[in-house]
Amino acid sequence: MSDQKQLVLKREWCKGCGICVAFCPTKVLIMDTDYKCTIANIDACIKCGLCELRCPDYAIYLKEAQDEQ
Amino acid sequence: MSDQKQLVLKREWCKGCGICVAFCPTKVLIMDTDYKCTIANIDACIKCGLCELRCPDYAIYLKEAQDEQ
Amino acid sequence: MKQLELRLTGSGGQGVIMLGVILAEAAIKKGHFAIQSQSYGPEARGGASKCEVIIGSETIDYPKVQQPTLLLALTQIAADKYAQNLPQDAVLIIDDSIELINDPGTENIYRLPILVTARDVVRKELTANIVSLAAINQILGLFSKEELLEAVLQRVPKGTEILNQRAVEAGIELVQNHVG
Amino acid sequence: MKQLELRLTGSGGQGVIMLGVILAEAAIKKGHFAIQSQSYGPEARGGASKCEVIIGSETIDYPKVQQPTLLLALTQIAADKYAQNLPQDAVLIIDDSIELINDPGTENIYRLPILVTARDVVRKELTANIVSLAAINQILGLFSKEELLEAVLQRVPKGTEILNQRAVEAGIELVQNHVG
Amino acid sequence: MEPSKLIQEYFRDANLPHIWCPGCSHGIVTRAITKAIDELGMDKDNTVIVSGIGCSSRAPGYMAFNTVHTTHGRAIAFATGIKMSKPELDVIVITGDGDASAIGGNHLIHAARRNIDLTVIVFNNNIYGMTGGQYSPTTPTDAFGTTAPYGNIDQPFDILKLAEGAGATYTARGTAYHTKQLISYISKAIKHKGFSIVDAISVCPTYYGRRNKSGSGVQMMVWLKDNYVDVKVYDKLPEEKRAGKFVYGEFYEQERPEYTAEYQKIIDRLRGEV
Amino acid sequence: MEPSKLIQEYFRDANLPHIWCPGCSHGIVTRAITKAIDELGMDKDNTVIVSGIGCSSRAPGYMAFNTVHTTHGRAIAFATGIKMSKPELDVIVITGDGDASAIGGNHLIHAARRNIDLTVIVFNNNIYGMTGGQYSPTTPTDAFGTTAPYGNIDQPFDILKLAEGAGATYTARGTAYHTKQLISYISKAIKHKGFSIVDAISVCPTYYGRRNKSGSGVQMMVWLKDNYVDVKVYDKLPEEKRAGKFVYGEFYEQERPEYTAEYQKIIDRLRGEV
Amino acid sequence: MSNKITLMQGNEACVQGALYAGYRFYAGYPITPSTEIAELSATELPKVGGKFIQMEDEIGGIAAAIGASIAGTKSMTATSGPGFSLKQENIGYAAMAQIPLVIVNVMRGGPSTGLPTQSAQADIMQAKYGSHGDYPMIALSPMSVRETFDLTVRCFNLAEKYRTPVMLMTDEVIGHLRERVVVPEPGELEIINRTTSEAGVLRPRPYEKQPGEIVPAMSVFGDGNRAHTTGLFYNETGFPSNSTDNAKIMLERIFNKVYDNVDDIVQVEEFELDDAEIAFVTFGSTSRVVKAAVKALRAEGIKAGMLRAITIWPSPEKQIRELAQKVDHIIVAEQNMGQYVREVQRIVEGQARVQHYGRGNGDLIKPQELVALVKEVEHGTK
Amino acid sequence: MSNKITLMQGNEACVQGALYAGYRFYAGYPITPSTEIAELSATELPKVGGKFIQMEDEIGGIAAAIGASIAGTKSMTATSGPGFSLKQENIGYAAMAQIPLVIVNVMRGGPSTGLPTQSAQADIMQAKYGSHGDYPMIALSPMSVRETFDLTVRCFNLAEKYRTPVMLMTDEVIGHLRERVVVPEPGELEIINRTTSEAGVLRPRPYEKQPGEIVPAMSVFGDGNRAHTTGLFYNETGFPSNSTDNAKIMLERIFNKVYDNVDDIVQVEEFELDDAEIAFVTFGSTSRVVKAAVKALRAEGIKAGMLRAITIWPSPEKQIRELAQKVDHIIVAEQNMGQYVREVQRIVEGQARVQHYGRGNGDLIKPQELVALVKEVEHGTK
Ligand SMILES: Cc1ncc(C[n+]2csc(CCOP(=O)(O)OP(=O)(O)O)c2C)c(N)n1
Ligand SMILES: Cc1ncc(C[n+]2csc(CCOP(=O)(O)OP(=O)(O)O)c2C)c(N)n1
Ligand code: SF4
Ligand code: SF4
Ligand code: SF4
Ligand code: SF4
Ligand code: SF4
Ligand code: SF4
Ligand SMILES: [Mg+2]
Ligand SMILES: [Mg+2]
Repeated sequence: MSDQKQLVLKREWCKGCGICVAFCPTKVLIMDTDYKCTIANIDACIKCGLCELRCPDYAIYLKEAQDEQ
Repeated sequence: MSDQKQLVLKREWCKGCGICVAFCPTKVLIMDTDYKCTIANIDACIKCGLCELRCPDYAIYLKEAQDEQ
Repeated sequence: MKQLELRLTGSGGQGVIMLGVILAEAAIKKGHFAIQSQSYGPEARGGASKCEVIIGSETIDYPKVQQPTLLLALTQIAADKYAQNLPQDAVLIIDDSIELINDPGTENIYRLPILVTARDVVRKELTANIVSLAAINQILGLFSKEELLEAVLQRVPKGTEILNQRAVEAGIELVQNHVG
Repeated sequence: MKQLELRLTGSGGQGVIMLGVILAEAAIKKGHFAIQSQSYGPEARGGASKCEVIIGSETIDYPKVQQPTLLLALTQIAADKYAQNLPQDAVLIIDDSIELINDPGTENIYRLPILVTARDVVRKELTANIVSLAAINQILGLFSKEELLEAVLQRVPKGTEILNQRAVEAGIELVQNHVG
Repeated sequence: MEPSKLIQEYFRDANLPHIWCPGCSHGIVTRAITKAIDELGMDKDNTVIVSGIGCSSRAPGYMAFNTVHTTHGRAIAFATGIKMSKPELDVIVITGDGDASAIGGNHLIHAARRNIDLTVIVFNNNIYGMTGGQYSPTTPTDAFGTTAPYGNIDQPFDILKLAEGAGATYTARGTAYHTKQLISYISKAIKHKGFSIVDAISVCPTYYGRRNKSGSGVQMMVWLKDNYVDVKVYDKLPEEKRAGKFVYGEFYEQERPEYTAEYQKIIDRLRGEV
Repeated sequence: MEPSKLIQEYFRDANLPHIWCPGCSHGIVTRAITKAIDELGMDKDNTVIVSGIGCSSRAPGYMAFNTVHTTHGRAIAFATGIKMSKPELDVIVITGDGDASAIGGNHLIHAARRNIDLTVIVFNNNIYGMTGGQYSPTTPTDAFGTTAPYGNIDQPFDILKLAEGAGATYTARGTAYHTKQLISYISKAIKHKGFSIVDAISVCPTYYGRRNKSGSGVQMMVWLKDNYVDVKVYDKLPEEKRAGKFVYGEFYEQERPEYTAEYQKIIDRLRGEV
Repeated sequence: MSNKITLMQGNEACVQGALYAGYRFYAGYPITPSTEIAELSATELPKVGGKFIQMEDEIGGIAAAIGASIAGTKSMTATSGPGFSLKQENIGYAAMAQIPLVIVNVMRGGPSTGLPTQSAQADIMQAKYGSHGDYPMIALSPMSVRETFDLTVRCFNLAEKYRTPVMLMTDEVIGHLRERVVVPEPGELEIINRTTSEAGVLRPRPYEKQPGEIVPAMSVFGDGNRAHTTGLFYNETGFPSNSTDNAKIMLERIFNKVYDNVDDIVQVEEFELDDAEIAFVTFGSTSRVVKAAVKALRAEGIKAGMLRAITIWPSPEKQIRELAQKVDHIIVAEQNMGQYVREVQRIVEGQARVQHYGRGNGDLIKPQELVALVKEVEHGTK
Repeated sequence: MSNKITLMQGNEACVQGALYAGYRFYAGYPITPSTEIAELSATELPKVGGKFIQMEDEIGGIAAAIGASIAGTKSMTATSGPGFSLKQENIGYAAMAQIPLVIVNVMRGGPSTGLPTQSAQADIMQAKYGSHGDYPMIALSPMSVRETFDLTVRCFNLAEKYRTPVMLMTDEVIGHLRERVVVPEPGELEIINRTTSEAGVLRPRPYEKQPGEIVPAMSVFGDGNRAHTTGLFYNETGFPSNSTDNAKIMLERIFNKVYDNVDDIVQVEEFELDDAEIAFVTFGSTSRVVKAAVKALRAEGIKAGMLRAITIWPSPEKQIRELAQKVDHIIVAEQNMGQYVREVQRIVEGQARVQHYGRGNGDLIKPQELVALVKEVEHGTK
């Protein structure tokens, strides 16, 4: 299932707090020079959803495959 | 000591609730026909002070002997 | 009908307010205009309680009694406070336990044993208001006995009908026996 | 002295209010009249922050900037909001990261690398306000460098004196190096 | 006939007899407070009595101290200002169940939280007496009030649990019947440094009694006698004997920094620094 | 880029991004509420979100339910009226530590006492965020606030103890860091019939963080992670390991007659009698 | 069908009127002399499926009442002086958020705890100005028990029609007076209910007035409208706006819905004004005193008359201005130290002499006092 | 000694003025835009042995402040709109019980939560009428930071002198403005302290005015005076009285102590009025706008002037009446929908045209608007 999920960053909503970066268990995310979140290492993503759970700004989330249709 | 005390009724303050009468351990007090407290049996008084303690209107109390001076 | 202004006074628990309400209701039933008001106050607690009724054939504007047609006083405190400066022709009804310390201003005085009657004749102290009611009606001739009874029974608690009927009878008698 | 009206804008944490306060204090020290005000608002949270300073030789009546002598904008959002309809001769200072999307109304524009200078030259981003202050002073010629420094040092936290001195120098240089 | 020495000393006897109804136990509790004060040998000039509005809150008018009759529910807040401004004063709050726990509930819990050295005596008659018998936050479930004509569906506060949950450091309950114990709790509460509260169970024969067919003042006092047990006794009672019983006694006592003393430390620190 | 399904479904995304500061965890808690609602499969049309005033109380404006932004401290009282008038609605109150326990303290304890079926989520950041960082009733002793420049001398409320002392029938605490647990507590609180409260520990990096040198939002979240332990774990910890620890978890749960249901019984009784 | 005639108390008439108007929710906190309104509501509401709740204080009372109204139920709260002061913040909320609500103030002697069992009319200016900021207020004041009934119905009607809080400003005299009342039959008085949004429709701009609407239709909780309510300045979406331009529009809206409709809202009674040479302006219970005085004066051939403000806010400006053209002297009789007189003075702009008569000590003015006063005025001594 | 000159914020000046006046107790609850007054008080009071307490709400704030004043400490509480509404009940208490107290309202955009960070002057009528019942109110309004300092001192002086609550009605513009201030030296401004009862003396009639007293001396807690304070009507003993005769006397006393001393209390500024043909009446921050406008008009030869109410309550009736004799047209400029204008209209009694200019949306009036308005008036278009 979780393979079907896709990590999405809605960058315009990101306020650059760094929470997702700090708590991503597999260091998928980094802060870029604009102080916003960037997906740096998607392959490491285990689709745990912790970033979505704790992003205060709803700027990062896992999209279900069926959402795509 | 307690012999020196004197039971005093300040009748004009008595509102006739009957509390002193009800809880006097030795039945010293009665309600009269005007629905006010009356000292009916002073000899039975053991100067326990319960009437004073519970009279809501401060109408009955034990006066110390030295108060008399 | 000239406007009647009644002031009914006593102490907190004596039911003078109920008395006034019954009077006003009887008057309305008869097609009159009537209003009733009372004095509220923490001092009503234990102190004097006052109820006013005004009855007339037209709308009643000013809501307070100014020139009492009748004053009822059931307690000494109430009498001390209200039984003075009454209009010359006012009816003054006082319980016979009361001593008038002020000049009431009227000589039309009914000194009636209302409280004793309630206690000893009707055998229920709380009916002093109904005894008074009947006496007032008897003196002022406002309602027929039936009208009065109807108004009383509409207000008093169920189960007390006979008691209150007795109180009405007793009140009537008090006035009939009264020697002015 | 003609009344000077300065509007200083940026984002919440950039210290434009402190900038305004220091300017106003320097002016007062010099015997001028000066007032400072700022826009409050929940929207200041994250959004644009605005500080206004008016300096003159007489009492200042109207407390808000109407015809800015100078506008400083440190962020894009601030520039978008305030860098328009300026008086023809107004000074406009913007950080060089900003793109002007509106017609500012003036051509007297200083596009200065303030933020980068604070970060890379002074090595403390938070000094952008002091860099700006020095630049403003350099352009308007309000105070001597000593006067300015005195005003700055009176306000900044202890231990940051040297840092802020560097910021002042950097700000002056920015203008000196500026090619209009 | 002159009144007793206690009354002469601690009451404004020119204002007596008081306004309370026959059989109202507010008078008993008021006397209990002065008795505790007398036993503690407190200075009247340094004692402040603050009340809100209600039958109970009429008490200060009769008491020969520095007295303040404030607005409904605000006694504790006024008292907080008095105590802050002059911590050397002993400040006692007299309040009703409505005054303290309905409209005044917020001030109660916050004063408890701060542990400011006030002594609050709640004249708890489980009803709004002064306004004629509406149910209060301490009216038992199913009891009647003029605004609970079909029986009260509210669950009552245990004022002491509430105060404890908020941070009070001394809590006790006495009753108008168990007067001696009441006096001793009040005495301990006054001595306690910090926020103390005594839930003083009082009876209102006029409104609570009449509506709930609890009878006269005497009958209500008998009810207190029969239904309240000392918490120490209660704790030892077998489960089946506890049913329907109410408890009086001391419930909670703790030492914690007192508010005005903590504030004084700030002042001293700042002044030391100068 | 479109927002997530959850956001699209339960948020008024036209009003997003929200007003909260970078790193403010109010956004995390708000999402947690919608997540619980989603998991419970609740009907948006039958769900009401009521708030007072504060940063936290801005949440309803972003949430796609029946929403009411009331006056400071009064959310629970408004919610009481809403629930009484339409008991079939699910009413959730979003409030801050100041809104709920300072100015709103009285409504909180009385709603708890009545056991009315409201779910109160306190966004507890231990500070008045909206007005710029004054200490609140949950600010720890010795912490700084703009009105506690020398360190706070107040002792903080444990909001759950307070609510329990007042009569609440479900209490739990979660944190913005322990988000999954928080969601499950909110979910249980909503399902609970009666007054439920969740103390949701949130962080305010802008005011609390800055004043108390607690660092950024990330650092404050790390602090939550390191210092909060599950009450079940805590209870098993040896005394020395408990020091300085804070607890999250479920604290109290009880069945008691619910207020609007009890009221309905009166109506039914009266109507039956007619 | 013949109407029922009964002896009814003022406070009772308020409750009966409210029930007649479809009232289904009461929240409040007891206070003399308004308490009977709570007590009777507690008794009567559940009989009709309505709800009563005694809140922890007056603030909770009005808050819960507003909440119930937002959810869709006709609500009322009643109080007296001190409680009225406490409710002020949320009165402003209801005005701002445009929530229908009836607030009853049975006035008593003040300031502060004052004389709780005496009557007064000293909260008249507070009714209009008691909350912070600019907002319009509608307030009615009855002079009799029957009128208490009628005006309570009218309060509900105006509240619903204009989406705004409306006050019934009565006093201890009327609240506690028992009087002969001819009870209106169902259908006899008009009942207005709020216009509500279509069920199931999520409006993007729920505060946008649709053609023909006096105020935008209200959303109903549970009906699928899911709107937002706030006490911040909001725009037509219902969401907060910091724009001062929007604030200007909004303020004008909440003012205009009242002031554009003064003719609908303002109600007065004119008594013996046709040929009057001296006139009283008054309201509420004092009107009874004035009426008695006017009758007495007329009996003596003195041409006195009375203009009674039934709607006290917005004030009957037009009627008072006309009156000032007609008479030389206006006496504003009220049970206070001089409140409504200031409004009358303002309106009259010197076109007639305006004088206050009254006091705030709880002692009802007597007709003879007014008769004597008029005679003094006639003789030029006052 | 030369005075210190500094850049000071309005809210800071309030605190500094209060400290100058001997203020030693603050209790309140934070609210924008008044919060700096609390914050600075928290910082400064303990330095001088005073106390600050943040209460649970605004009601607790004013209650604690009154309590401290009763006990003998000069006290202040500050707030804005919503909090001002909540304090109303206890403002009436302080007036009734005759307790000195300074209440600061830094006005913001309303009604309700409104526009919390914008400025307004829409609580002006509420200052006078916000609490129930009849009571007099003294309220001052500063137009600058230095004047905030001075008027705060004056508020304390008036409060102590007349044993009454006094309000400082400032607003967000002045409260948050930083301005050049010449700080008064100690001794430069007059400080008035309450007259207190002799220590150790139990007065049987503590509310009986002694010869030469404006108000009866206050008792001090701990000094052996042991008096009683209540919000009920009380007689000279301080104990409650139900007598309406007594209530009349008492009400007159609390009114007369203010109204018999209007000349002492009322303070105005006249600017360019000598030969003015058109005049503004204004107060507080709007005065700065008006002043700028008057200067601009004068520069164009138009004879405009300004009467500024520094004391807004009691209103400067005499000065306004005189003004109405002098000019044909009065424009009342205020940041609201029309409040003080009603008071001016009332006083003017048609002797001059009175017009309102302002709005309540938080958007400061600009001098040009007033200039344009005057020109229109001059040309007869308005
Ligand atoms: C603000 C305000 N609300 C309501 C009242 C009316 N009121 C006076 S006392 C009281 C309740 C008193 O109950 P309690 O505190 O239990 O005292 P008791 O009379 O029972 O001793 C109420 C509701 C008031 N005076 N002020
Ligand atoms: C009656 C009233 N008093 C004060 C305020 C000012 N005020 C607004 S929000 C707030 C405190 C908010 O703190 P909290 O509830 O903890 O929410 P947070 O902002 O921290 O999320 C205060 C004091 C107000 N709006 N209304
Ligand atoms: S889903 Fe988990 S692993 Fe993937 S980026 Fe988010 S936190 Fe990291
Ligand atoms: S948590 Fe959200 S707002 Fe914060 S950095 Fe990550 S994506 Fe951006
Ligand atoms: S002192 Fe004791 S024994 Fe004597 S009368 Fe009183 S209660 Fe009875
Ligand atoms: S207890 Fe007191 S008031 Fe009651 S009957 Fe005895 S003496 Fe009288
Ligand atoms: S009403 Fe009740 S509480 Fe009040 S005095 Fe009477 S008995 Fe006591
Ligand atoms: S001020 Fe604090 S609580 Fe408010 S949005 Fe910012 S971080 Fe969050
Ligand atoms: Mg009680
Ligand atoms: Mg908070």
